[in-house]
Amino acid sequence: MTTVAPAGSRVIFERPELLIDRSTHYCPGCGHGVVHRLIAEVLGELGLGSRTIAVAPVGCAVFAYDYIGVDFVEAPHGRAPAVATGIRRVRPDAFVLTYQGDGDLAAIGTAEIVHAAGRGELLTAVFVNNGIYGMTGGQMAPTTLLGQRSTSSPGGREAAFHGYPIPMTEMLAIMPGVAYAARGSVVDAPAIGRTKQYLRRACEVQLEGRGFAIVEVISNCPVGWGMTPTESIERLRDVVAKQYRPGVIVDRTGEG
Amino acid sequence: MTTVAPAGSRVIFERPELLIDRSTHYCPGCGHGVVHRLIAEVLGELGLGSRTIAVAPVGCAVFAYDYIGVDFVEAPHGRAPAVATGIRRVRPDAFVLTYQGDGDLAAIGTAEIVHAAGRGELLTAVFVNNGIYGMTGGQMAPTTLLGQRSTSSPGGREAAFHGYPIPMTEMLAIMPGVAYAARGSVVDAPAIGRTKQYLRRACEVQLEGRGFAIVEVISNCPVGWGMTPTESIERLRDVVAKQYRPGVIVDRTGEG
Amino acid sequence: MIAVAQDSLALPGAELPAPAGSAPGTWSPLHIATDRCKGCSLCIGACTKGALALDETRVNVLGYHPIQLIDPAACTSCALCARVCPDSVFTVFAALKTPRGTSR
Amino acid sequence: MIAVAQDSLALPGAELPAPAGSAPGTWSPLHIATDRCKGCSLCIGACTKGALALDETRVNVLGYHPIQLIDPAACTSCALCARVCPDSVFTVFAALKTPRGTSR
Amino acid sequence: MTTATIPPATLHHGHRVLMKGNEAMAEAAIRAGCDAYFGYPITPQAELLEWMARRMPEEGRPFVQAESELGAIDMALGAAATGARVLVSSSSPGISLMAEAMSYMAGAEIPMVLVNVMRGGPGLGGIGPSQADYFQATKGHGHGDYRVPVLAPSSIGEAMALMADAFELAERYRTPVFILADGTLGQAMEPVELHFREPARVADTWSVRGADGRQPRVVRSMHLEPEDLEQHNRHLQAKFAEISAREVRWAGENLEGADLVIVAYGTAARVARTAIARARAEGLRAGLFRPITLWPFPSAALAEVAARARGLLTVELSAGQMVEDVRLAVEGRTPVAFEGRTGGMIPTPGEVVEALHRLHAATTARPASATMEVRP
Amino acid sequence: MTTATIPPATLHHGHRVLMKGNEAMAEAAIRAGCDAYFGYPITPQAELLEWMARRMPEEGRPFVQAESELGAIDMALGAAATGARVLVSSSSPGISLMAEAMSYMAGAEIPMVLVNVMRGGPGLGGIGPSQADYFQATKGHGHGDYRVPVLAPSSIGEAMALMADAFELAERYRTPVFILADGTLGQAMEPVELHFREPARVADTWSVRGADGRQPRVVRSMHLEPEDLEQHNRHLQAKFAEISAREVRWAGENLEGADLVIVAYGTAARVARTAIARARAEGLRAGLFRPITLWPFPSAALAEVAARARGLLTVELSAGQMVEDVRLAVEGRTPVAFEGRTGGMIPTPGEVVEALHRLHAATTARPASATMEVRP
Amino acid sequence: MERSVIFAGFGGQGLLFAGQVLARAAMNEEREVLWIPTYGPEMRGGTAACTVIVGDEPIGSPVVDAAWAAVVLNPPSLAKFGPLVAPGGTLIVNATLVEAESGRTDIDELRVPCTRLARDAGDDRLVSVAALGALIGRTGLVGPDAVIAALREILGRKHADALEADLAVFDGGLAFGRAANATEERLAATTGAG
Amino acid sequence: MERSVIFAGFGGQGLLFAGQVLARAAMNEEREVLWIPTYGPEMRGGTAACTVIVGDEPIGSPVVDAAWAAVVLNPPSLAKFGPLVAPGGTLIVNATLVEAESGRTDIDELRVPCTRLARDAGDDRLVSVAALGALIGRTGLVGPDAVIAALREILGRKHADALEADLAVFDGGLAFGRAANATEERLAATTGAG
Ligand SMILES: Cc1ncc(C[n+]2csc(CCOP(=O)(O)OP(=O)(O)O)c2C)c(N)n1
Ligand SMILES: Cc1ncc(C[n+]2csc(CCOP(=O)(O)OP(=O)(O)O)c2C)c(N)n1
Ligand code: SF4
Ligand code: SF4
Ligand code: SF4
Ligand code: SF4
Ligand code: SF4
Ligand code: SF4
Ligand SMILES: [Mg+2]
Ligand SMILES: [Mg+2]
Repeated sequence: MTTVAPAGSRVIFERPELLIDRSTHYCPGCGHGVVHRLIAEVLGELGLGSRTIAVAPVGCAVFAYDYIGVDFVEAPHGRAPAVATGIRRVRPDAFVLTYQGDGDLAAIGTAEIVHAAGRGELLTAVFVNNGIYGMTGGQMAPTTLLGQRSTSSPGGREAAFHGYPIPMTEMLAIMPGVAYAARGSVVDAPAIGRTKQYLRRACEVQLEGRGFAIVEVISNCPVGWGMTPTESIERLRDVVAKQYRPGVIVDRTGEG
Repeated sequence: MTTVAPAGSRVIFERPELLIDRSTHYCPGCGHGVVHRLIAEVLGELGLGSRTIAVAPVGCAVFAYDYIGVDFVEAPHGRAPAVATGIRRVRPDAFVLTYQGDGDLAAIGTAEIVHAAGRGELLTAVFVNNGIYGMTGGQMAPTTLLGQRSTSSPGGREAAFHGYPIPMTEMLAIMPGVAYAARGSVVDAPAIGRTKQYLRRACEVQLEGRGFAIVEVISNCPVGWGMTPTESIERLRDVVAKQYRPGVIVDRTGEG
Repeated sequence: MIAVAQDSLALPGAELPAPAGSAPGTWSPLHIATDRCKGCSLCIGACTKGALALDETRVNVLGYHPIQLIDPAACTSCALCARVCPDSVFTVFAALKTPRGTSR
Repeated sequence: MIAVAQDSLALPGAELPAPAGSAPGTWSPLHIATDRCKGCSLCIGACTKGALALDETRVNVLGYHPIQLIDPAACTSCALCARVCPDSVFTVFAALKTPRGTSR
Repeated sequence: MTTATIPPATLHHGHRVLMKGNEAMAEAAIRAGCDAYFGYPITPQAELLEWMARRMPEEGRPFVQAESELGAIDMALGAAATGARVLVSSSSPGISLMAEAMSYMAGAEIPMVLVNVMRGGPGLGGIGPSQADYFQATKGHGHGDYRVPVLAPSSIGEAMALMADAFELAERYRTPVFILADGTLGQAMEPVELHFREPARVADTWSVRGADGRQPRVVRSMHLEPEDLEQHNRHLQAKFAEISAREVRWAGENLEGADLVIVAYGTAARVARTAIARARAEGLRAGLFRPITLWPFPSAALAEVAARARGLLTVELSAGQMVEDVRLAVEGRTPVAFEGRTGGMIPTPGEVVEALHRLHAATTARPASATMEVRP
Repeated sequence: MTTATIPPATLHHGHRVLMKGNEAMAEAAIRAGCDAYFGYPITPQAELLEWMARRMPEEGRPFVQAESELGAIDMALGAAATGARVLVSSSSPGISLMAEAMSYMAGAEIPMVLVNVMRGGPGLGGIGPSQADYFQATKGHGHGDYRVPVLAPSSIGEAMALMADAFELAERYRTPVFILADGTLGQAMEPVELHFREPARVADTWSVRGADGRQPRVVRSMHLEPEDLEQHNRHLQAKFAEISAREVRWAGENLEGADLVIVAYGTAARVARTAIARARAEGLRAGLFRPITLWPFPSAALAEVAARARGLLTVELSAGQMVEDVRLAVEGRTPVAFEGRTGGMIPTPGEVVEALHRLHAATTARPASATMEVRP
Repeated sequence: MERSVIFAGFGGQGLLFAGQVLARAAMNEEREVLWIPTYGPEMRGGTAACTVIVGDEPIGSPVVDAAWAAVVLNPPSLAKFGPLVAPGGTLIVNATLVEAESGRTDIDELRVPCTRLARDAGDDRLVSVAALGALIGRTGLVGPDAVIAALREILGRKHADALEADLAVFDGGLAFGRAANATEERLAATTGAG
Repeated sequence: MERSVIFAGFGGQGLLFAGQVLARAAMNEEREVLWIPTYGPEMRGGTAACTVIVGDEPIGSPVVDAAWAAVVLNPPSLAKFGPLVAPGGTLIVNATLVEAESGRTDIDELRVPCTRLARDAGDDRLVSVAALGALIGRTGLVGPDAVIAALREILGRKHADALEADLAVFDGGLAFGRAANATEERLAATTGAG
């Protein structure tokens, strides 16, 4: 997107080039938009746009390919890490990125993410955890918090009946193939800035050939949570971030 | 099996009643036989034979139902924890036990075991880790050690090509739904005795309603490893047990 | 009757029109792609200067009341709004506080 | 010609025959279900008394040389052999070391 | 979207209420004595799962949102192996994932009801209504020689009634049963007269609940000795033959003296009904043959109807699947034309009327040829 | 069991070697330029994976033993979406697990070759040879309206030759292709003349390898707007029609003047060949019609052959699946009988000869009826 | 005789709800009815629509060749569904958001200031209810009492507060539709299409 | 003319290997051949079997109604495959392990002390090779040189040490088979079955 800068005025912030200039289908206030922008920024800054092959999930972000201007493959629900493994193995020169929601990655796709991580597959995985199945209408996800209501846990999630929230990234982080794992959030501008740094590092880790890298981003789903965007951001800060604490979870890149 | 005791002689050891008196299809020296016997002993000692519903895997132990005298359901490959969840939910009075190999549990069945554990499903899971696909002819399993040869890693497992061995039980243990996780072995009589204690505790944990319990048993597969039974036991002791260390991995039963 | 807001038509490569929401003739540190705005208000919460508000008098092509810069003078070009906006609605230019350079 | 070993026919509830491998008339602390033995030798390794060996002169119904107690006198009824045997071949009785009771 | 306008407490037998298809099927299952539900969200089936999420706990019965469709169907396998009455639902891509377990359940003879609220494919496709999983449901879903009864409702009321029938068939024949509905049936609301029915429970002699004194039982599909597996297959085939002989269902409308017979099920049959009314107004003697069991397909009945007609028109929300069974039923004795839309599109009554006119022209103008041009 | 007696270095073009079917197919794929293999162990296919585990690294090409069949097929989807030539293999239960991804690949038009070394089902079944996944491969595997070419070799040599053809078809039509082999073909060893062939690579305009200056591409099967999805389905159907018109393959033996024609593929066709030799010796004028493409099924050719015959006998290692396509092809104009064994059993030549005698008697004694008694 | 109404507009405009109210009203009159949603490609946001078919026999086809009436609340909906109204049918247009006209001369096109009507009656989000009122006022497809009963049934239990606003907005729309009836010429055959 | 041989015995007795050696020998003679294993239900342990069919045209059916010859190395195999030998066919029985006889009078049944022959030649595990030798000595299905070449090809590269033992055992079996030929009366039509 070309902008006409007012005379004598420096651009502080602009839409990254790799973010296609088109309005998204996401609901007002949805965190996917922020994560998309961060990915576009990082890929642009690292000069990876021309050699990235990204894998889209099944979830609200299935349309990521309409917004991020790189080559994409659409994976079946949950299988993005397997699809990406196939790409990685036959295209050693490509930069391979997966994008998945929490239903996609932490439920149906559990085996695929665990084994891509276990193999230390050279992939950068972006995991947008909004604690809900957004696309299908707000059902409980594996990461839904205890007590949280959803269309499939209408009385709130109960451990004894629905099971416990699964700390997916911590679980993956114990595997030696995982070179880097971090958790960011979209709660406010500073957090978004840190999330961008995690994403950037997770991309570099792949470029350095160090192993599997994953960045979980805790995000909001105002519609699935039945809240206004502002309320959803408050909940993200006050409730969700207390359970899924942002930060670097493991960094094995110093070891090699 | 009735035995005729020599006059005046006490029985020190005999085949447990729940172990059906029939020769097994297992290869000479195979650890599955020992694990079967321990399960039969523990179920017998706890008086659970009449209300146990066990789930057989796909793997050499698919025939467990021919040897252990309790009700059984045969699960599709890897799905024993899902099958057991179904049983658990509709039969609250039943004692539910799963038996799986490492290909079954740690490869194709990853999602099912992670989520049964995540739900804290009241199940007792027996996980026989022999580091190989025994039934299908000795291919690499997720738990195969680095350097180990198999029919699908003929030059030995290499991390960069085949990925790292997955510490499945440690991974499961981080989930709050897991009340008890331990690793035993069949390497010698004392280890077998400890394994039996783990199995017994994992059964009690279910009876006490505390959550998901799993016992991994590192075991030998002489045929899959291309060794004599004796050599395979030596490798189990000298190599495998050094990587997959026996012991209690987590015990959350004190917490509640 | 309330008019439907019409501006940057989201054509790739199209030039941004004059910043919306600012009085004609005044310069604004923000370019706002009004018809991509979904009125979520997250930028309003992010702006520490209270410089933003929804324009309740208009509905854009997506059916939302779009954002507007109600107080251009207060804007410090901190870009907090832009960083939290899920729809990348904003382009932020350095504030012209000092005639010779940028404010930060 | 070498005979095919035939003994406890693995019928559920069948009574065990006289312990195999012991000289006729002598008492043995082990009952061995010979035709379930697969000759894996793990029990041999487990027996600290060296009391067990494969009977290379016979092949059982499964096609293996079965185990035999070669030194009944050395056997302490420790049951280590029984605990490691994957095929639950052994039944172990307390050793009759003292006429009045059991050894442990 | 859950309509959530109907409190279950108001769902009294005999009342007339406005219900969404997905929710109506769910409630019908509950009233049919469904002991457990396992599912995974997918459009356009999600409201069925959501209704169960709310109602099953109210009834004190298990509901589990599984980690995937594989998890759901395998939980169902386990629960049903203990003799419980189990429902699972999904939509096309999710149903594909259940192929292996369905083959297991058919092999192990485990009763269960599986609802497929079909959407447009192939692949991720779309979320509009479709009937393009006909082949899958009736023939080739899982591996091996097996068939399962497939019931195809054409209205929400019928979907509710067939739910009880499905459980009954499942248990009588120890088999999984498919209810094949399309997105329209799942998403639409219609007034339904509530006539709930709970099939009687029959004590079974095969399920596992703990041996408790009797011989231990095994619910299994493995028979490693080929002779045994063939024997088992013979038994299964005999059962399939019995179902084929006894459980065929279909409905006819305006068949008396009908020259042109539309063969259609589900939503396509509703379009056909409207089209037939119009066509008759325009002077065509058209009637409707509506299979209710897609397997066993009502071949004999159709052959009889076809023998009195000049031509058959198969209408489907697919590129042409059931039309193969129609052709097999008539074996060239009556011309068979096809009209279908795909990808979430539904043929309009006008299109079907046109197709009837074309068939009429073709079957009167020139000698009948067995297969008509197929479109699209 | 890997025979491991053949060092690949000795596999020279033109040589005659004794090879196991699974291994021969694997080596043929390598020589056909297979860029990557993804698989998961299962009997009776395991040696194919094992051969690849050894040979692909030797060739510097990727081999991945996936975490499951789902993993394997989805890795294949990813690799093939970048334009790589990809092989996957499995056996019946594993193939069932691939239904969803196959539908995705058909929808997204991704070329790939999938070998099914069929075993007895349903469910876990057994490990003996079978042809009971015919319906699955030719009709209803995944959801939605799609078909994939299905090649059925009948000898190890033919399996090797068809491997190159399969890649060629896959790439020419941008479609997954099935090679349908049964356990016998996978497990047997036969001498084969080595005639390797590597289909030429055609630059494609759709695969993703990084945009690098051009417009970014998406390989996808989703088309959420029903109009778009229908448009896409029309395109797919046109492609299927083209394949049906151009790619039909079959072989005939002793068809000249044949009264009784056996229709059989794969291992069943070999049994049929032996039976026909005996039957001819006993005075029956029997011939063999052997479909090589099961989809597209050689209906027109068969109809022509059938028109000159008194009766058809379909022989399968199943309870009767291809026989439906046979009946569809002849539409009642020639009687069709069936002879099959299931669960790992193979009909013996003697049984087939007897069936020929029965067919002979039935078609000479009484007026031809369209469908013969089916057994078992 | 089956009469079909398409409701279409932005996702947040309450279309599916208005359609449900109409369906329930029809059922309250002991008629047959079918309500069926169609999602736009975006699902989240974007254009949404539903069809309600009212008749005296069980409803046949869920798709219609042409609509007896359409209610369009945003510009894309006018473009998409305007042409689908049967000759002689009714088109209710949300004049607040839609400047364009269908350009058709063979239908009864009524421009309704939905937002204003809704705001005047207390809640400017209830545009669909205003439009529904106008439709009923204009066509008399179902009796207003049946609609009011439907609103009470649907909202009464849980959303008593919302109910009052909905009733008021419906009333405003109804009055607008009736007034238009009274003052404007009607095309001859407004009920002729299926 | 297709000639089929079934090899059957315990899993560890080397049957599949003996079958492969025969198949390769047939190929060395430029004949057509098919080797096909059949697993017993246990897969691990238990009874294993394979069939080798030798002919001059490409082999048709992989299953045979009756076997031209069978080599049975343990008692269950005798029970299962003894009856499958075609009238006039050959049955090689491992006399070391099998006490029973087939009871058939219409076939040529040769009892071979396989373990002793194998031990005498240096490795008592090579029972299958001994049996193969006896089969060839008795029937001449393929030339001994083709078998020896096959053994060299299969074992030569990697298992040179094993090769010597195998050759010796094969020789012993061959001699036993030939001796039986020379000294015993043969039934009239030993080659008449398919
Ligand atoms: C096999 C299969 N099962 C289910 C679905 C339906 N489905 C679409 S998206 C989705 C989950 C979306 O949740 P998540 O991954 O958390 O993404 P979000 O929309 O929340 O970003 C599901 C279950 C599907 N398309 N395919
Ligand atoms: C869906 C499916 N895939 C593959 C197989 C083949 N298979 C049978 S057992 C097995 C793995 C056995 O390994 P493991 O679980 O470690 O058990 P073990 O035999 O070593 O005890 C496999 C892959 C199958 N039966 N089903
Ligand atoms: S449903 Fe949730 S995740 Fe999906 S677009 Fe809307 S807010 Fe975002
Ligand atoms: S293959 Fe391995 S695991 Fe299987 S029975 Fe033999 S030794 Fe045991
Ligand atoms: S740039 Fe900063 S001050 Fe200006 S509007 Fe945005 S947030 Fe407010
Ligand atoms: S954050 Fe973006 S989309 Fe939301 S109101 Fe502000 S400008 Fe509009
Ligand atoms: S009981 Fe103990 S001493 Fe006796 S044989 Fe067994 S291991 Fe040896
Ligand atoms: S451990 Fe058991 S099976 Fe092995 S040799 Fe000893 S008795 Fe026999
Ligand atoms: Mg989510
Ligand atoms: Mg294993």
